[in-house]
Amino acid sequence: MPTTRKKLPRLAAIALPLIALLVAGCASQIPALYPPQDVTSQAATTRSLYDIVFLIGAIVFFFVEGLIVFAVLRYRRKPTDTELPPQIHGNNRIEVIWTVIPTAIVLFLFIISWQALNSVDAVTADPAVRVAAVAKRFSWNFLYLGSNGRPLFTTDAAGDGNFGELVVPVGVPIQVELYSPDVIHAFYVPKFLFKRDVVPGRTNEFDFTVDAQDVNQTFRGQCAELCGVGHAGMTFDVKAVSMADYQTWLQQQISQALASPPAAPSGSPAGGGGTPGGPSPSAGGAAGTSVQITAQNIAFTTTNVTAPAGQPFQIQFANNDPGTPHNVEIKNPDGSVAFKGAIVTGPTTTTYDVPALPAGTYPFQCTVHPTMTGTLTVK
Amino acid sequence: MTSGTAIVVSHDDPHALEHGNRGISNPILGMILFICSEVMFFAGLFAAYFNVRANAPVWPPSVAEVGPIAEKFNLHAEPWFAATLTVVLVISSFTCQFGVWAIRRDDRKGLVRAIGVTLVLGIAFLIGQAYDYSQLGFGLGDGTFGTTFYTLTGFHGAHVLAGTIMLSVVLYRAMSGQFSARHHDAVEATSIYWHFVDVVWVALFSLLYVLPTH
Amino acid sequence: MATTALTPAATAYRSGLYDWVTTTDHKKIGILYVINSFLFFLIGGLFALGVRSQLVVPDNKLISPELYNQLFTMHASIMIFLFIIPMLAGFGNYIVPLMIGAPDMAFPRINALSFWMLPLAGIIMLSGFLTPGGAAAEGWTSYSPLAQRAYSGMGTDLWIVAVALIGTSSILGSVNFLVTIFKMRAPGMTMFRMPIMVWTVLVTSVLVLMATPVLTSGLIMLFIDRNYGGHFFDPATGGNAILWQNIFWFYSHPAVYIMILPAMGMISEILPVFSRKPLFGYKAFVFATAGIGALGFSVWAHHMFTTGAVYLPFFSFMTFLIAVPTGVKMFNWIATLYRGQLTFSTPLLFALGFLSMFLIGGIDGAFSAAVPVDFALHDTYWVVAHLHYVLFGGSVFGVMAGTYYWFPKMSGRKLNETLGKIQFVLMFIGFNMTFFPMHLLGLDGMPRRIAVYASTAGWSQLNLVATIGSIIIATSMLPFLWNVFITLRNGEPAGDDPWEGNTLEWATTSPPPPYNFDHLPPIRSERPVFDVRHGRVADHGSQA
Amino acid sequence: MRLKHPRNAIGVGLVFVAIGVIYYLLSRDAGGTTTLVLLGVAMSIAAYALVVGTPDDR
Repeated sequence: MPTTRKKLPRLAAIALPLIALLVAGCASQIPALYPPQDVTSQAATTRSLYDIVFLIGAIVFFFVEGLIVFAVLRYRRKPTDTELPPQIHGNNRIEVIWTVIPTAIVLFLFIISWQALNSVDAVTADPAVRVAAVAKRFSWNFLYLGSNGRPLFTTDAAGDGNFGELVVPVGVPIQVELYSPDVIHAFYVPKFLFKRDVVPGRTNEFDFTVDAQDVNQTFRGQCAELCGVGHAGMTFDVKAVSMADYQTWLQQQISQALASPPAAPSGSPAGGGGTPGGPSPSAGGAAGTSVQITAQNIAFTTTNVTAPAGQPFQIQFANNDPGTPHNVEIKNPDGSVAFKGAIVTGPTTTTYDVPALPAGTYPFQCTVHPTMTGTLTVK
Repeated sequence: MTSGTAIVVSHDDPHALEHGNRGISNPILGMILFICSEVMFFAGLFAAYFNVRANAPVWPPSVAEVGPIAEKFNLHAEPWFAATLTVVLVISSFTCQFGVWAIRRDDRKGLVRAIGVTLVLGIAFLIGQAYDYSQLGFGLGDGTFGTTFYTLTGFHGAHVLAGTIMLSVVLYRAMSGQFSARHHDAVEATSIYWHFVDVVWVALFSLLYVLPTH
Repeated sequence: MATTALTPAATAYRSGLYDWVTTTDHKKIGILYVINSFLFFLIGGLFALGVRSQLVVPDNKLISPELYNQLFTMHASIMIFLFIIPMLAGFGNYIVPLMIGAPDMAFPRINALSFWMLPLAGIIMLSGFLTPGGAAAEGWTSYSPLAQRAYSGMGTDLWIVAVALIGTSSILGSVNFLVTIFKMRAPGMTMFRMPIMVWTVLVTSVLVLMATPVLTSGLIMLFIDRNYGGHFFDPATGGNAILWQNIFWFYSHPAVYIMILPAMGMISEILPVFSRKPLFGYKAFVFATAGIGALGFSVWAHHMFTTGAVYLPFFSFMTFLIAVPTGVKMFNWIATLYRGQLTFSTPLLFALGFLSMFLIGGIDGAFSAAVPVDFALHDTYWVVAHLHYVLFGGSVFGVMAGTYYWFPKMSGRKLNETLGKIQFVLMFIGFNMTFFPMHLLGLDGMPRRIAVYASTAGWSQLNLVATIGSIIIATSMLPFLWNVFITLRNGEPAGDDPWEGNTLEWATTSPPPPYNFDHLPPIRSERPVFDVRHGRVADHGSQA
Repeated sequence: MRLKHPRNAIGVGLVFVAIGVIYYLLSRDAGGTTTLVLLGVAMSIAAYALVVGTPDDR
């Protein structure tokens, strides 16, 4: 048999720049064929899965690409090749082998990725910090939730899209709930090796725990689902601090929020948007009654309202959040919907005609933002 | 031109001359395959219906969710008109098939009669559906119920309309004597399409008027 | 001109424009498909250059975000709906009746209708640029609610109409292919003697037939939502934003196989011819093709892992499984090369490019099937790299291989080999320069579809490399176009069978006469022309 | 050919119906199940028609 030709084939010559590129990628600061160093415990799981997938992928790549290059180098047609090569139509044994081995590999990959998924996707019942992230075109707003699930304060109190940072303590589980009032966005922090879509009409949640060694770092986050012209600018930062620093920051934020309440206190007529056609100062008791509810900064300013039992009444609903849809959805004690007001985009006011309700206590919420809750007492 | 035509003839169906089993003729096979794609078209619409239905806490949506219009959604209360339409369409499927059987016997008069009756029943269905729409009292924009109801029944109605047009063509050709026991692919294909439209309606009727609400 | 039919060497295509517009000849329609698709390939390519020139440096202000979103949306829509899918349908149109020894497609006039819907749809889609809001700008996936009236203009309506029209064209085409393949095979051409190209077109047609109408229904729902106050995808009134994604991907994942299977079929014709060996494991290949098609229907939600609204393990499992039939094909191709006698003509070079690049795209797929890894990679440039390694490294290289392989049959003249090899080298280098760095960018966290990125993000060098690569790809089209031009003017006459082919299209003249064959060789295997050339009579069409 | 028996053609669709049932049991997704099951129906019809409608291979 003739020996392999020494001439460098074209394919190999073309592959060289590629390899050079890879080497350059590893050598300098520009990104490499590997995800960034993980900074959360979930990301560590994902990264060790990536290690295995990458290893298997690399072995398959070099093996199969090697076979191709070998065949190309070895089996060129030579001038002496006048006779046909052996006409091999197949070989059942080898075909079974190259069906079974890949099957085993992908089953293995499926099982380990399922295991990793179960730990990456797990949400704890008692996270140390709960944050509602509201993504709207084209900014983020983070609402820190109290133990009762109601917002303590928002990082975008001014409502101008200038939201500051998502500040989180290291070493403890943090739970993020995702809300969108408009289109689909995605919460993506590359160093978390994680993203989750922010889908209007749907509450997604996930947990992450920042590694203690990554304290006092800031991680870049960005919207990853096309949401319109401002998509590229929809960035945010996650800042990891120690628990002590976090508590200090938290208390500071809460006292700030208390010092400048976002709207008029409970019970009084709504400010801001106002109620044209004459406000009704009373919040219950009188005949032909109407109830005031105001939404501002993704929260109800009025969380406890009263209405008469057994007779229809009206809700004067003021939505003071520009460009943000809200409504009032009253739930029966069993969780079913007793009344669902039309969703209106602020700033605006609207009147809901609520059918007669039997006496009792009814939770209400905003359909778009389930973190906005309150209680309606019917008596 | 003549020589070209000669090639057409010899190539057109070389198998027919040599073999007895020709299977299903090309136009009918094509129609069946097209109907398979139509099944998937309605599969998309039905999937959307089941999806919004499964997501709704109450179906049809309650007064609490969409306001007083919800009271109009109770199609189960008055299914009789739609049931009559269903009967009309099912009968038309039978008359259509009688037409096919007639032309297979080379009964051209029978074909014209049966297709004529089918066409009248099809048009009656369309008029009935238009009348039903005018009486329902809710529109396409009235919540997911209105949207899915009108999209499903509307696209079915569009298919009935297409079917009546095909039936009209078949009727015209039948009256001109273009069909025979050997040569009536268009009748067979139209009939299959008409049966499909009928089956879709029966599924729709069951879905909208019979399937229990929640 | 019909009288020329009996003299096969006559120049059947030197006929007037009117003849091309009114033709129902599958070969002319096939060529129209191919030309039309190449035109849209050039338009889509220009849009891609626009995208790359915006990303060449950080914080670039060359193209506004509004226009940028339109450019990448139209790039993808045109490349998918008006280039790859019709291009493969065009090759199928030309080649399939020839390969099975049929005189034409089953429904020649419907065939012409299918084609002429495409340029119309293309004009409708592109006319979006003339509307006040510009063309569709939601990405080719057109996710709702972004694609709703509140966030997008009339360009989206035009996009919906155009895609629905293309879908209808595809459905009619697939019915035509299926009836042709099942009913019009020449005597002796049994199912398991059909060339693999015919099998892949068959499976593709089934995918088109079953999946495309689902997209049509989704497009109609979107249109109703936008224009008639519907609530299908509107979460505020009981609709479901995720519903659109389910419907869209129920079509669009099978569509990925619609875009690659016929290219695999082309490769499976070219590799045996240029290694002078039969395709290794013909039946395994057929079953692998059918298996990919079947599995393709139950993996749609692997594009939706991060929505939080799908059952992840089911789709992860099914997606991993697709690697098995794909791997079988890859090994079959390599085993076909093994112990062969390879002639490195341009079609084989592009076919080898397909093998080596599609391999990368396929391995990338395993990363995405592993759900937690997909959480990191989804919607980043890594996905852009993956899909281009499949659709460019796979489909486009396959299409180029097929173009060089069948051009002699279509035109009667052989494309210049030197220019062909120059094109291959340029395209191969440019392709890898453009798309390989995108893996790295995606891993580093660069989301797709962003119009600008910060200079501090560390993505500048790789984006520069990618843009240079895209210019090299564009350059590689120049030798090709020049090659076609000079070859059509005075290229080397090809003869009936320039490559020593295996399948029936090489048994007739180049170009073939109307109705294709004066007589057919006996068909006793999947390589009837090979059998005649080498005096083989025994049935070796099936293994084992 | 044994493979081309019309009964087997129906089986082509049953594969998708089976996938649909498994999918429903795992995910409880009504919409996806609908498309998968109807895909099975359409596949069965198409496969049956193609097998019955094709002249026997020669």
